Amino acid sequence: MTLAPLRAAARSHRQRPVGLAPTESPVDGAVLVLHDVTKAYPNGNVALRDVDLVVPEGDFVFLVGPSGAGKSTLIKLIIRDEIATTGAVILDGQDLARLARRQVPKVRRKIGIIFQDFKLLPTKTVRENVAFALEVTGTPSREIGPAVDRVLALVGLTAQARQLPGTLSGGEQQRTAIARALVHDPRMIIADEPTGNLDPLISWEILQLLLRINELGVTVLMATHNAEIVTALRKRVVALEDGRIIRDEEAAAYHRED
Amino acid sequence: MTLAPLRAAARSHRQRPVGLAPTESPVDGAVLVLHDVTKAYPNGNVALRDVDLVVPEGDFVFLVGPSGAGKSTLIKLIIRDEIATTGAVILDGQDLARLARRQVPKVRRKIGIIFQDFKLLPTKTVRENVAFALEVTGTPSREIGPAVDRVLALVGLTAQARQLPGTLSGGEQQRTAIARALVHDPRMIIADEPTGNLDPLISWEILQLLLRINELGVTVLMATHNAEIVTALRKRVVALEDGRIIRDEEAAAYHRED
Amino acid sequence: MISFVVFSLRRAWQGFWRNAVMSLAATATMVFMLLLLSGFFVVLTGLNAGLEFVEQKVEIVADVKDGAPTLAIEAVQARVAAMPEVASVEYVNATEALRRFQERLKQQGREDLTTALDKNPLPGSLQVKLKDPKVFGNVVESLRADPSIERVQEVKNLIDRVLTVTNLLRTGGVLVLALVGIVVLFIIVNTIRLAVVARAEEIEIMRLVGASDAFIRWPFIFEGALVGLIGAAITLGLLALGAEPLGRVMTGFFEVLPLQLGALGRDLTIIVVATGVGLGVLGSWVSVRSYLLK
Amino acid sequence: MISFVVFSLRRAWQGFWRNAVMSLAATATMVFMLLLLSGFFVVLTGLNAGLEFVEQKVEIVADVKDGAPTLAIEAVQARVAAMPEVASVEYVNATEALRRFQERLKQQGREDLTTALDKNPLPGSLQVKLKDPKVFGNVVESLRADPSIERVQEVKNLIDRVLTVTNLLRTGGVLVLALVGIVVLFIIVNTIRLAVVARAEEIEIMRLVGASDAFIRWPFIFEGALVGLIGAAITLGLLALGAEPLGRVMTGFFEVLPLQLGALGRDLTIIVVATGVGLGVLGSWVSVRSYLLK
Ligand SMILES: Nc1ncnc2c1ncn2[C@@H]1O[C@H](COP(=O)(O)OP(=O)(O)OP(=O)(O)O)[C@@H](O)[C@H]1O
Ligand SMILES: Nc1ncnc2c1ncn2[C@@H]1O[C@H](COP(=O)(O)OP(=O)(O)OP(=O)(O)O)[C@@H](O)[C@H]1O
Ligand SMILES: [Mg+2]
Ligand SMILES: [Mg+2]
Repeated sequence: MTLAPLRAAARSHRQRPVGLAPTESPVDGAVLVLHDVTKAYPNGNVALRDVDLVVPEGDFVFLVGPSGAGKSTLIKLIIRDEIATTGAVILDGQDLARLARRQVPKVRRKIGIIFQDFKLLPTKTVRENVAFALEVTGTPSREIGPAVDRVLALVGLTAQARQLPGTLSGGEQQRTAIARALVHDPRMIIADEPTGNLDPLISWEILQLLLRINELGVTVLMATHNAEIVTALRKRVVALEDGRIIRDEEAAAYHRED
Repeated sequence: MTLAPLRAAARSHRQRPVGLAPTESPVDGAVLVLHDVTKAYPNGNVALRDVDLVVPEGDFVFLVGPSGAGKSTLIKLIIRDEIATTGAVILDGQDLARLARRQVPKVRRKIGIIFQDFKLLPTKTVRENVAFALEVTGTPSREIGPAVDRVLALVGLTAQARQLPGTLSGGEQQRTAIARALVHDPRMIIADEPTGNLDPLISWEILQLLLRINELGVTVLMATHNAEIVTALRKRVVALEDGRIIRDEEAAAYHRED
Repeated sequence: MISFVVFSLRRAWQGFWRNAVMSLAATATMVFMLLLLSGFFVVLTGLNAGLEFVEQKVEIVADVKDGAPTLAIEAVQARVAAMPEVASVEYVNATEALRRFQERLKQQGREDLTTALDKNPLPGSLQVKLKDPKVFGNVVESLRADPSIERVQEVKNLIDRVLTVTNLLRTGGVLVLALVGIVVLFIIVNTIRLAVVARAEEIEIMRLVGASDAFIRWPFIFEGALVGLIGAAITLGLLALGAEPLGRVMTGFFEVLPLQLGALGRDLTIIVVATGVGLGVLGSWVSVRSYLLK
Repeated sequence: MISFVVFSLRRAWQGFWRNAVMSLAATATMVFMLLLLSGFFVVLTGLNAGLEFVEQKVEIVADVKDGAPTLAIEAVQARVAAMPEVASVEYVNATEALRRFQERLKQQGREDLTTALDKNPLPGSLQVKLKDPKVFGNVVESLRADPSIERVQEVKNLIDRVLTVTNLLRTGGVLVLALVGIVVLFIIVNTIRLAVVARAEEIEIMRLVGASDAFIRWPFIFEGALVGLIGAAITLGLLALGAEPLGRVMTGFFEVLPLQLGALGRDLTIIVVATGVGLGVLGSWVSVRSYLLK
């Protein structure tokens, strides 16, 4: 793996004791760097505390932790749905906290987002749902058709392209959502419990797909409760608890193994 | 177990070949009887076909099956959110298909319903959310306080009674929902993937709670994808696939074991 | 039953204030609409009063022959007064006619030319008021046939013309009022629906825990009524504030009209409150209905 | 850029028809409101024209002394006409005055008493029209000081009174129009918000996939403009249908008013279209704004 040195660097960064002065240069080759991030919601809930995280290009990261640990909050910071109270969230070299509002859409196109509840438009076909992501970002229409076909082939939905989401299985709906997330060639896929609504078989199917996408060079960050999958895949695991990162290991399991 | 004979009767009923004339008398002691139920949605999707199911009083049933198998549809028929296209859905002796619309609320009070997404009112405290279920069904206000306290103690939320759902963990929110489902002493608890949003630890916690409630005599029917839990608990498992019941076994696992 | 009403009222009150922005928006719409309605109602009432006034002025004027004997005139008067279509008959003799003419000129601030006259050029006349300005019967013919009557002024055409206009104006007014009413209904329903949509989740939970339709519906209906009531109260307050200065200006010019402001005020209060509450209730009913039908 | 406009227009069109019920409701509200606005505008224009007509009628009348020499009268006339406040001065001699009086009587269908006169009781007079009925300068004083003038009619008070009323009515009219405008704005915004709320999911997805604000906003704005445009078209159609029969009835009674129906029609078209589209766009803007701010 050519990514190994980068990842080692990333890890050494992660193991830096909390509270040091902020590093001036973002870690080279990292798609995502969180530095000393704290997030307090307006009502006073502190969802994240002093979070440091470096995700190198091409990494596959499971984000685990009990309910309320702050996984979804972390993801919202990365997609700039929320803004960190303190600290820096640097995506592809840009600090999301200092980003002008009108720059946000451009940054969002660098990531693909997948949710537990698919978020498909029920009145559009699979094809239209995927094309929608390109249309609304101003892609010239002649480029849309080929891009959509390519990504539908990738997720294996070419045959279902003309069906409405309501006529699809949960797995097929999630694959549609993944196709939509992939269609403008993101550098990173962010998934918040993508298998939460799916049965074990289909969950595995979705994971296989995400792994294949990762092999194509796309970084994947996935929050999940699915212990079986996390433990079986032996990927990098970042565990949150009470808003803090309590564990960050390569080739790890869902639960701490000591 | 005093329920064994009933359950045996139920099973023999289930094994009756499909297509016989409907039994005139509902199975004695059964809270829920589905007889030859078919459900076709207006758009033509057939979600359930020839489903026969008897759930005796006090039973604990896992409803499993791949995505799109019809689990949620079955649950919607039982809570009379949808009406069976053909066949009878008999809850506590009443055929839901032949129920007048104005009788529906009364039948709903015999069951407690739990969903994956909790469905709590964010502006009400835990206590108010639970009390709400009694208020809107016309319970005299002097009875509401004691009933709510009793059920909050049962689910272990007495300390959090004055908190808003937003300040609770997912497990606590789901326990609030369970408290609400229990508060008017239902004969049966219906849960559609109650642990879908929860991490494994909290999922187990919720299952423990449902088992305890079941031991108090309340029938529980739970749709789930959580193979680990289903297999570990060795309860009755009803497996759906493509709208048909393909397996109905006591003390079974998530997957078929032959 | 009582506890149900108390519960519904309490929830209506909570509901109103929980989503205060939406409720106040609905109330403001209600106020605007009720003001509009009131304006139309006042104008229509004024118009109507004006029209009735005009209609009352319409009468048949029969000039009496110069030198006709008083007895003969009185006989005609009595005969016509007895006719079923006639409300009253007044005899205005020549002197009185001149005096009235002079007075009218003075009132209008015009040159009084009659002072230059050496003899009274006006004839005496019988002024006939009809019970219903539309029903003439054969009053005109009967007068014309009398030997002591010089001529009967051709008022029928004038009356017809006036009546056509007044009826047209009246019908138009009612039509406009009805149209405004429909608009108001439509808009209030939409506004309240907006408020109900915002609480769809709550309604869904109520249905799931087995609340009966009444428990779901009535809090919203009371809430709609509350919007209507508050809207009506504000509207009446604004009208009361505006009525005094406006009335002062108006009376100077329209005192000729027999408008009873007291009765108008009472009618208006009833109409505003009834419309406000009615629309609020109807709006809620329609809005909640779609949720209950599911 | 072009493809952006095409995309937005296409989506606006789809959006309008996808949620046809909501869109048609918004359009219907728009039509009602524009009709209301048009009605107010027409009434206000008519009122204004009427008021101007009344104001124009206001003039200063100076009775000339009996037997004043024509030369002296012409001198006064020229002097007054030269004053900056004065628009025109007309000399009406005694004969002409009587003729006009008789004509007026005849027009009003009243008894002509002047035939019974042996000599003309009316004086000649200078009729002064002011440029601005509010600005008298010292026209009245100047006339009064002239030896050939018998007396100047005290029209100042009357003028003041008329002007007070006309100004009041005008201000009131504009106020009502403004009020109706606000109501219309408020209601249209609410109606369109209802339509936008129904598409909240779509907006959320657009934001998540990285659509820029413009791509989210403009389809809705075009959709609002579409609602406004269709509403305006329907309104103008209804007005055109209604104008003919209504106009026929009206002209009979108001032909005295110098209303130019052509100009009114043009102004009305502009106002209806501009208001409709403006409100639609504004309504969409405001409704989408809250989603984009998140
Ligand atoms: N919008 C919000 N306002 C206030 N507090 C919030 C908000 N969203 C989340 N929180 C709080 O922040 C904490 C972290 O929540 P978050 O949703 O990130 O947890 P999570 O790890 O995703 O949990 P789950 O596994 O249940 O999805 C919780 O205590 C939660 O109550
Ligand atoms: N409202 C609806 N209209 C039309 N078809 C529907 C509707 N709801 C469900 N279906 C279809 O009915 C079938 C069964 O759906 P259902 O939601 O019951 O499955 P499920 O077993 O609950 O799946 P999951 O595990 O994904 O929740 C599916 O094919 C689905 O597409
Ligand atoms: Mg989460
Ligand atoms: Mg389901």
